[in-house]
Amino acid sequence: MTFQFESLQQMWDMAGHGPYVWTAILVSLFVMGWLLVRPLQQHSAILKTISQQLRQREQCQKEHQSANTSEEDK
Amino acid sequence: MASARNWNWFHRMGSPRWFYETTGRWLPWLWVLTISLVLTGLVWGLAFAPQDAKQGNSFRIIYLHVPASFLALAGYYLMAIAGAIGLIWKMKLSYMVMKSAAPIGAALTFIALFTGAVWGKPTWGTYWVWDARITSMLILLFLYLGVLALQYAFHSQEAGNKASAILALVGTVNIPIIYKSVDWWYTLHQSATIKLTSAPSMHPDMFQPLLVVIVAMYSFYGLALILYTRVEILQRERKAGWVRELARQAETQEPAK
Amino acid sequence: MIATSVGFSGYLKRDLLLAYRRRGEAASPLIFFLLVSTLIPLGVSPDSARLAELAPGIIWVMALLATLLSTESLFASDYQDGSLEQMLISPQLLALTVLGKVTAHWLVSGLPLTLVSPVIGIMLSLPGEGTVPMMASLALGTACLSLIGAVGAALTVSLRKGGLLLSVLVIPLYMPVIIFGSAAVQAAIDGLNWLGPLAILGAMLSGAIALCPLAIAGALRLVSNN
Amino acid sequence: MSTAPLLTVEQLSYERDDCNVFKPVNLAVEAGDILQIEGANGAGKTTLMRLMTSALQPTAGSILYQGRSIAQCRYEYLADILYIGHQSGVKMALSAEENLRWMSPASTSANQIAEALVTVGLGGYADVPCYSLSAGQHRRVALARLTTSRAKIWFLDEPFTSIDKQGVAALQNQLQNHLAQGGAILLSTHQNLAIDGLRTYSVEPHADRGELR
Repeated sequence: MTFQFESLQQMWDMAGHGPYVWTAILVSLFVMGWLLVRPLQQHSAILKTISQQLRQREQCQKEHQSANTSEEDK
Repeated sequence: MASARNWNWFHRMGSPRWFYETTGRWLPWLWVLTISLVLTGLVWGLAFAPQDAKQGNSFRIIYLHVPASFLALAGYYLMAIAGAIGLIWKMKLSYMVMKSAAPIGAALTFIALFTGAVWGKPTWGTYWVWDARITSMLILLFLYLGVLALQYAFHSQEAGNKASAILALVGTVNIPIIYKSVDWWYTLHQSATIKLTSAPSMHPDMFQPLLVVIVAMYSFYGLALILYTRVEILQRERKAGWVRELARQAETQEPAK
Repeated sequence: MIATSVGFSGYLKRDLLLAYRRRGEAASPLIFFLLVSTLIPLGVSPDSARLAELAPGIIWVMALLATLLSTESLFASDYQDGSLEQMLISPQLLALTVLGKVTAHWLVSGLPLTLVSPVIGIMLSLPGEGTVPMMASLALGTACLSLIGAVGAALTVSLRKGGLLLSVLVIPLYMPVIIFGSAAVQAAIDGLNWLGPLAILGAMLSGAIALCPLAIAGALRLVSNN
Repeated sequence: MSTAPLLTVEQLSYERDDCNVFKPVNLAVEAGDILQIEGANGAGKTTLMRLMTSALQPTAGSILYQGRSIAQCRYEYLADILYIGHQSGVKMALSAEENLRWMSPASTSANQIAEALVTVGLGGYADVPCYSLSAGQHRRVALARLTTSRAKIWFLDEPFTSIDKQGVAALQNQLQNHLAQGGAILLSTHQNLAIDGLRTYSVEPHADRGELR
């Protein structure tokens, strides 16, 4: 197994085919990376909204309770 | 009793929570495996495999084109089978897998088409020819888009799942017919100047890296599918206690960072 | 099992009667077919040699679009007025009932297209040898299109704007039909054997008759309820 | 056979998008029974009816017809029930007579159809296309099926909607006749019915539905 090019510059150029090969590779890798990053983003976004909802609800309940107790005080 | 035990695994597998927790343990390994395989395969293919006698360096696109086409087609069958399991056994997890497989499959089909077009330019002097395989791939993309569009057209998650499962199944019956007819149509109209069939035997030095990227693509597909399915699970089970607990934990961890 | 044949013929008769009462609506695919065929010479070229070359494909594409246009309404009004629900709980085999409806659809859309197609053939300078194969392939092919389209119509019946989505779902599945349909016409014009592609269309039709009603029935049961 | 009730519903529940629509339903209906299904708007009365007619598939629980699961005797059961829902299934382009013709059993004679139309007060309207009839008259066309049908169990979802006083009285009579002949009726309505032996069942929304989405 040998490195097929004399330099990295030549590998980038690929005897004139470089633009084609590298566009294909980079676009594909970009799409593949997007396929992995997107679910990760959504994953954390969902967890965040759930915890926000929970906090809001807890707060709501607390206010409700405190309102009840203050009424009892009267 | 015995039969109950035999079916236990099946029901456990149908539990979204079980899936979420088990795959959570696999994920780090799968990330490492995927990234190392993709890197190895691509570096090997791009830098160390010998260049093709006729096509020169442009043939190196094969190292993404072939695995992507492979998984694009296999992914459709996976999606249809998951849909069928959902319809027959009313297994929610199965629908989630089906729903996750659609965008991944569509993206891979796009990659296959795009790399094919870019490969075509230096090799045959044109980005697009109405070749049998290219045309079939384009139709496959349309089939994926149909499933995706149908899934999101319904307000009701359940109706969307069932509808796209049926559509995926109808598509599976049709795929061989479509492929055969496109093949026949192509031989009818084929002009002699362009022949896309590759050389029957490939040099081992070229073939070995191809094998590596195919395995890498399978691993990538598994990883992406698991990630998407986990998102689906959180979305569907957001009222369940364990998901709430998870959300609380994630919240307490975040400010610490 | 007398009840099953009642389901088929009952709905066939009812839908034909309905189409007759709404003749204007039922005729619009046919008018569409005629209108678009006048666009082609205006848009491409009135040169008869060029038209003749394109005619088989153009006629088939237009027939496909015309059938697609009428497919959307196949289950829509039944869904809205509640008769679809009655169909689901009638004591007959749903797949056969559905086949009755699709047959009626073909009789009011595919069959008139087939019968009118020689006129369009003349307008587009289709060579004379192509006429009979064109009618035969359209007769078989539009029946396939009706059956496949009905699957899409059943899947999208509960959606308010299902029309565009329907075409996205169904057109990829239409492709084998158009390939063999126009190939039969082209083969006849080139003096080749056109019965081969026609036989394949026939095989597709029998496959579609066997499988599509099941898919349609399943789709109506599962999807229309939500 | 005689021991099993005509229709039994056991622990029936239905999930829509992972949400239970109502608390599990248990009820039994004998020949000659009339059961009024009550519940607030949106409680799931229509859903329950459609489950019992097998238009919807339940998530859990079972529906038994004369002691057998309706999955086992599906066509027998479907031949013995009649369902008239919110949407009456009346085709606007067809006349009253044509509508009734295709909604009735195949062996119904032309005379029977004409009689049924007279019964619901549409005597002179047999040949009039339905689009020129009023909403109440559409309902009457659908209700004329009660005369031509040979079903044992009637499921009527809000049958009195847009019907005038005389029509309500006539319909009540018809219901009583059906009960006297050994039929059973399940109906949902907000009307107070003057029928002997009327039982009620109230559908209670499931706790799931109060949850935040």
